[in-house]
Amino acid sequence: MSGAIGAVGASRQFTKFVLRMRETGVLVFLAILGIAFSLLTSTFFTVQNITAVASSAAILAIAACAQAIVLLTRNLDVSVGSMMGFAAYLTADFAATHPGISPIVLVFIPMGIGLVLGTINGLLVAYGKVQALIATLGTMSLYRGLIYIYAHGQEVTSSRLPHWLLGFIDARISGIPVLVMLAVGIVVVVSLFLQYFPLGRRIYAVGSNPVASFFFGLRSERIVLLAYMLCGLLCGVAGFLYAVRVGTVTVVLASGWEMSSLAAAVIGGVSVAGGSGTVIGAALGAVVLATIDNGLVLLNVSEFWRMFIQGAAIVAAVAADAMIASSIGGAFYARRPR
Amino acid sequence: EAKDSGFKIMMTPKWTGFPYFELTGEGAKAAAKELGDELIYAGADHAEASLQVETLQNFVTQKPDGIILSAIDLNAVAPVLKNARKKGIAVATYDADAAVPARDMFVNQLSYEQAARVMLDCALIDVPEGGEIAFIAASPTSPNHMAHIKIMTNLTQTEDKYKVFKVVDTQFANDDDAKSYDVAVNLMQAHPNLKVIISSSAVSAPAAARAIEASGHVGKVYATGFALPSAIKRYLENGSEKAFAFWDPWELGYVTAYALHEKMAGKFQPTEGAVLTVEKVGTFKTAKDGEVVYGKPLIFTKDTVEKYKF
Amino acid sequence: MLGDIALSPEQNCKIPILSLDGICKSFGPVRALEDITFDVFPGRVHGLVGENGAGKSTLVKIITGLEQADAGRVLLSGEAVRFHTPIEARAHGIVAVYQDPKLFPHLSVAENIALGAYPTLPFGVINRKRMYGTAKVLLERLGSEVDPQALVAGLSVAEHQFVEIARALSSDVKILILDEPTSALTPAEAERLFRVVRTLRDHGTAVILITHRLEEIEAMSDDISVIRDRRHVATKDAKSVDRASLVQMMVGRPLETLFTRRDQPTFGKEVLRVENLSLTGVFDNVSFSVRAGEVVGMGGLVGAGRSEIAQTLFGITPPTSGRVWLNDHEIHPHNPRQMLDLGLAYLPEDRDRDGLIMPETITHNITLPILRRLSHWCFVDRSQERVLAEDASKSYRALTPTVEQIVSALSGGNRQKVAFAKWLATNPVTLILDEPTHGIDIGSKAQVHEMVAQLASRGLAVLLISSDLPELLAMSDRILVIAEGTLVTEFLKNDATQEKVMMAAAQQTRRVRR
Amino acid sequence: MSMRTRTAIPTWELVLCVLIVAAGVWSSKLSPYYLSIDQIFESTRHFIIPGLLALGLAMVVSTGEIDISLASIVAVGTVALSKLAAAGFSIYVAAPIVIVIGALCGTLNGVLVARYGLPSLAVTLGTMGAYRGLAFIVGSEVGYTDFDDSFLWIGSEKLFGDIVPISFCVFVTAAIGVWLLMHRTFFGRHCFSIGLNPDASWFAGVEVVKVKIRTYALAGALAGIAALVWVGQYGSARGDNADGSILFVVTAVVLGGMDINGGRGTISGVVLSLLLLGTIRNGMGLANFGGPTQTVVLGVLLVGGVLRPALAATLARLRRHTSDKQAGA
Ligand SMILES: Nc1ncnc2c1ncn2[C@@H]1O[C@H](COP(=O)(O)OP(=O)(O)OP(=O)(O)O)[C@@H](O)[C@H]1O
Ligand SMILES: Nc1ncnc2c1ncn2[C@@H]1O[C@H](COP(=O)(O)OP(=O)(O)OP(=O)(O)O)[C@@H](O)[C@H]1O
Ligand SMILES: [Mg+2]
Ligand SMILES: [Mg+2]
Repeated sequence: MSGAIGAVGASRQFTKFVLRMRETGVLVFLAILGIAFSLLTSTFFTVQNITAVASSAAILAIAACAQAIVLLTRNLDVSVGSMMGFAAYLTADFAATHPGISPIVLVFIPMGIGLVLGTINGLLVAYGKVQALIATLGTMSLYRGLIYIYAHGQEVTSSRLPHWLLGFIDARISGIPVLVMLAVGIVVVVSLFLQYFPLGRRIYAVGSNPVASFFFGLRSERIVLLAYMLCGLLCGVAGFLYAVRVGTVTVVLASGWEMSSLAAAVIGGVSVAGGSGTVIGAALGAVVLATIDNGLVLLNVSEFWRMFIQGAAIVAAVAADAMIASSIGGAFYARRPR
Repeated sequence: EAKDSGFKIMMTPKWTGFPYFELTGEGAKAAAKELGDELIYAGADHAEASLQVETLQNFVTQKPDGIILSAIDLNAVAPVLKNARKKGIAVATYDADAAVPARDMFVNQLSYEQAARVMLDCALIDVPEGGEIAFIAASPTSPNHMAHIKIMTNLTQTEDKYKVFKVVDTQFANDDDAKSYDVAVNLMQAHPNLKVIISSSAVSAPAAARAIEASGHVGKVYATGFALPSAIKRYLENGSEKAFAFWDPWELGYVTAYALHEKMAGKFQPTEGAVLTVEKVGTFKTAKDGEVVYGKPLIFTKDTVEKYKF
Repeated sequence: MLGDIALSPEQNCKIPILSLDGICKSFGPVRALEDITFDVFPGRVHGLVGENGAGKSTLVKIITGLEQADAGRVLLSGEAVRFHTPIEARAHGIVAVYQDPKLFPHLSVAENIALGAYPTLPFGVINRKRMYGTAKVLLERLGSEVDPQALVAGLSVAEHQFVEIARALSSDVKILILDEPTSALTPAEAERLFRVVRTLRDHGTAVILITHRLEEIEAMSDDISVIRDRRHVATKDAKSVDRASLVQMMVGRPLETLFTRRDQPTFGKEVLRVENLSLTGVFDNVSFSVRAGEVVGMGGLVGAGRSEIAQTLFGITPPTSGRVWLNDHEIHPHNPRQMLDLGLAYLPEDRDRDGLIMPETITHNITLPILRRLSHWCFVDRSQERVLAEDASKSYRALTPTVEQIVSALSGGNRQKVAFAKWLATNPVTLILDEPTHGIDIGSKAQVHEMVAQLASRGLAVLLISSDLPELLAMSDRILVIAEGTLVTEFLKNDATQEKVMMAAAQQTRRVRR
Repeated sequence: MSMRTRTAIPTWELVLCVLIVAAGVWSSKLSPYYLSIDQIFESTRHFIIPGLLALGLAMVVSTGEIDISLASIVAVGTVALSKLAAAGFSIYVAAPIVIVIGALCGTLNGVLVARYGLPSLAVTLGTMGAYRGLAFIVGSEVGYTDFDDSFLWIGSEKLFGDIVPISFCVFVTAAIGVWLLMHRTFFGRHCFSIGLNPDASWFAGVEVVKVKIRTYALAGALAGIAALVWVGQYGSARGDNADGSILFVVTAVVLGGMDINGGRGTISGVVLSLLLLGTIRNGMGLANFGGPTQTVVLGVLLVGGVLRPALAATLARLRRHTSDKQAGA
């Protein structure tokens, strides 16, 4: 018996190694992309370009991080883009009509709005027992429709936004854009929360095995609600940053981001089946997408190929993730019908 | 045919909720009001060809006298419009045309060539010495953007005035601001000597201007093309950009509704060479295929931008 | 085997720590429990027995707050309590290990154990070092060498069980409830577990032990409560009951002797022949044959690889090498459909997961494997389907009002009968039964045995996998013993004894683990 | 007494029927143009393409999977048709080829999902982009519009005294076919049993992988048919065809009572939900409601529709209450 257990112990070591690979996998992919683009173009591997890629990825990284939190609980949020748009438009409109507003107050507006919207999603899913896809599909239309009605055919242009706001986002501290620092900071904080705090671990637990959470007595409703609230909050922040970054805030802001955030999370190794993956991975997934975008423009590849390649990258990422999962598999994976 | 006013006109833009289209709608409504017509403005909230066809079908059911639209997919709307014309409904397109047999007239804000020239002129104001230019279009399937790009490319090769420019790239941003922003950044990375980014999308041009400002390329790269003055005021005022172009969307809508009214009242036939007189605005010639050229480009600079309230 | 019962000090037993007073519970129209009343004392092991579906697990759920009783009270040290989640129960020192291990596969072993009350550093940060340390200590106490940092996803079923038990012991337990904790354990592992249980008991913990293995009840319990037909029958001091009276209380009738095959069987020609069948890392060079009318038993310890052999023959996991003949034709099993068409059926070990579609009706379950045959031009003949299901339901004495009943509403025994009906509807010539009486009450068990005997006398070749040695010995004409993936010996019916089979099964052979 | 047996009357379908009638009444109040056979049939046209996709998606969903790439497959189909038309093939050759191409795209999804066990949402999110990219790459920039009239009749002509669009007949035929397939044949039963428990289905000899791949292939083939209708209706083949319609399709399937986790739901429910959505949108459209209002109504409807389980549970509790009382009396 002990011999067998020894052998199993060795395989555990491997398991742990492979598990760490989940993020390393994305990193390796990123590195391959980077090397390929560096060899193919002279412009890719420059400080300026890398900074540009990082800034492009920053907001998507936050949105992907938001999506990932919900995915971890074995749910899904397709209202991400609408929440971003909602928070962005209202905040921008408010800032435009109240030019004297203090920065501190302003930052809390999108967070508050996101929190409210996320709470509505969470209540529907956790307490209304509505399937996540359906509930958020509904609120996606609802939130977006409400922005349209509120905006009444207007948009908030950059000239109406406070100057300090635009200046703040454009600023760089020792060459690193503030936007990138903010994104990294947010992702790291969320990641620490998920990895090192009991509540964060319970978010994983609920998604890992809902039946077990029930038997264990976890208040999974509360935890799922919390995940949606966090998601909403992060979307509020992401939407706000998006608005300030682009300068012009329209009613369609961030539409389609439900899919981009999902794509980034999936490429980053977050499992849509819940319980597995990290927000760092999701953020890296956003960087992968931004790198592909950037590299293909540098290579002057047609837009169409970009769509195709991104799609293929998602499938490849999912396949790789499944391979890893089955290699750590054991009892939970081996019995899938073939 | 004795009718002279009291027509029912229905109008749909590519999508509602976008200030540009809302302005054309208001212009059209003003014209209708002055002429004693009724104008209904409606449409889906995102640009999807099948939704636009549905809207048009719903229009036809309501038996209006005339329909005004800006087509998302010139061919997709053709069957329903042909059907409408069969029922005696007059059809006018503006901003983006539908297939020729599907409509009576197209009120073109600027002819493709005119548009191309205006944008290049703006680029010349930005960098008189010329250099590399790149384009951002909505998508390869948007006919006007692609035509502008083709003509601009041609002009830079054939006309001395524009020979200072060298076209290096074309990218697509789907009329999406974030995408436009990123594409602009990527273009600047891909072409270190890039001088001007030109876009005929009113979404992309301001986003590109913002990208230039934010990425610290002010003074090195310029964005120009078509944009609403409200969206680019900031950049003109703070000196990071020098010139953009557009036309008066309100007036475009006004002229379109006016032209359609005249057509329905039997006072104007959009045949080649026919002249349309719009009170207070001016006279417009008809080109071939019923194309009424509105053709009043506006160039906004630091000094003129304040004048425009849209 | 599980001898040396250490009696607990008498003085501890005066005041009950937990009293159940008239507990009633129904699930819609299904009555699960009626008027359950008994006391549990500190420092004693309280055995809880009853047939399948008697309501034992439901009772556990009520005590720990997973379900709410419709009527009645739960008294903790004389005070009425009502928990809404197991966490609350745990806070009061009541911890349960539920029937199937329910763990979080993506979390580490230590986290699964610590999830309820993470040790924390300032600011609420998890103290990982302490967490791993505590887990290691707990697991070592159970004699398990599972690495606390390993992910649960990679563990075996037995290891799951140990993690679950370690979790139960991680908090301060006053009342420990074990619902069939040994069903996935080897006797040695079970003994390790029971040693810990005895220590706990000796330190004053009250233990409620639910198991279908009566030997375990006899060896471990100080008190025994019996539930029959969702009612409480009796609570007795363990010393005052013998097995016969216990069984009589459980089934409400005198103990029937275990069914044995009386007729002298005549065997037909060889139906199934297996030569050198191997699946890398699981089993090696297994060869045997089964004749028509013969019941071949397959014994071995849990995890020996018997189910895997059966499933390989059924086409679930194709073998890495070896040859199989069915009715003199060589076949290459790779798909259950193919095997069913060839006349081989397999009653899976995990009835609720693999054997039945729980939210479906009895009819739909029974006809699922033969739908194609019941169809004309792809269209299912629904009247024929109904007739077939009703016939089957009658002949297997599944006591339900209608075949339109949803299977999940049935008791374990009736579910097993539906599963039987389902596989027999395919008209197999060879039938592999994997633990057909696993977790079934004694009444249904006898019926299953009778059915197996009938099938064999009708000329079916039966391969019977069972961990229940008396059953194996009574039912089989020949017994194959599998140990660690190899066929170690074969006994004829008359040569086999429980001891011999056990000895063979416990042999250490070289073992390739995957 | 028949507790926990299958409910004989599909209550959700009844609710949908009531809602459709209500929506019809509402629509006729909203617009005087609504109540006309011609008008109603004409308005069905806009739901044929999402409807065909919804039928396909319903099959996929019954097995517990999802396919969000269907709208992209339509684009692949239209573009393929345009290439075939340009190469001079007749519609009778081109149409089957397009349907096969659709089926092949679906099969690829199916193989990735079923054979390799990848999560369907993520996989089809990927192929959604990839197929659309492919449609653009093949279709090139401008798209194709010079279809011969023989390519257009399926989407433009009408039957029965010039009232019923052919595309509507195509949809009805497809709906009846899919209904029969899912509710009367063993294939459908296999699909639903896989949705409820893939392991037990596999042990019972249901070839899970094959069945799932077939549902994907069929959904793809229906998307191919939708592509034919698209070209017929709009006369245009471009890479962006049917872009953005998948959310509506998912809405229709879900509102029709298909359980997104598989195993439950009916095709008639899906058809009814399409009718309901169609009626509402038609009415609002004729009343010239703004796009945003329509979007909000759709969102509210969906959220309301999905609170259905909670609602149904409440209803069931009430019913049990009354029946208990009766039993007690
Ligand atoms: N959630 C539920 N809904 C409906 N009926 C249920 C539910 N849970 C249990 N039952 C029914 O309650 C009865 C008691 O079940 P329970 O699981 O408590 O029995 P048990 O004694 O633990 O049986 P076993 O020995 O098989 O574990 C059974 O008839 C079962 O079908
Ligand atoms: N899904 C699985 N993943 C990994 N290993 C498994 C899996 N199922 C079984 N095993 C391992 O394969 C070996 C054989 O298991 P199997 O279930 O076939 O044994 P068995 O003799 O039938 O036992 P039982 O009496 O429990 O049915 C064991 O070592 C077990 O741990
Ligand atoms: Mg039980
Ligand atoms: Mg077994």
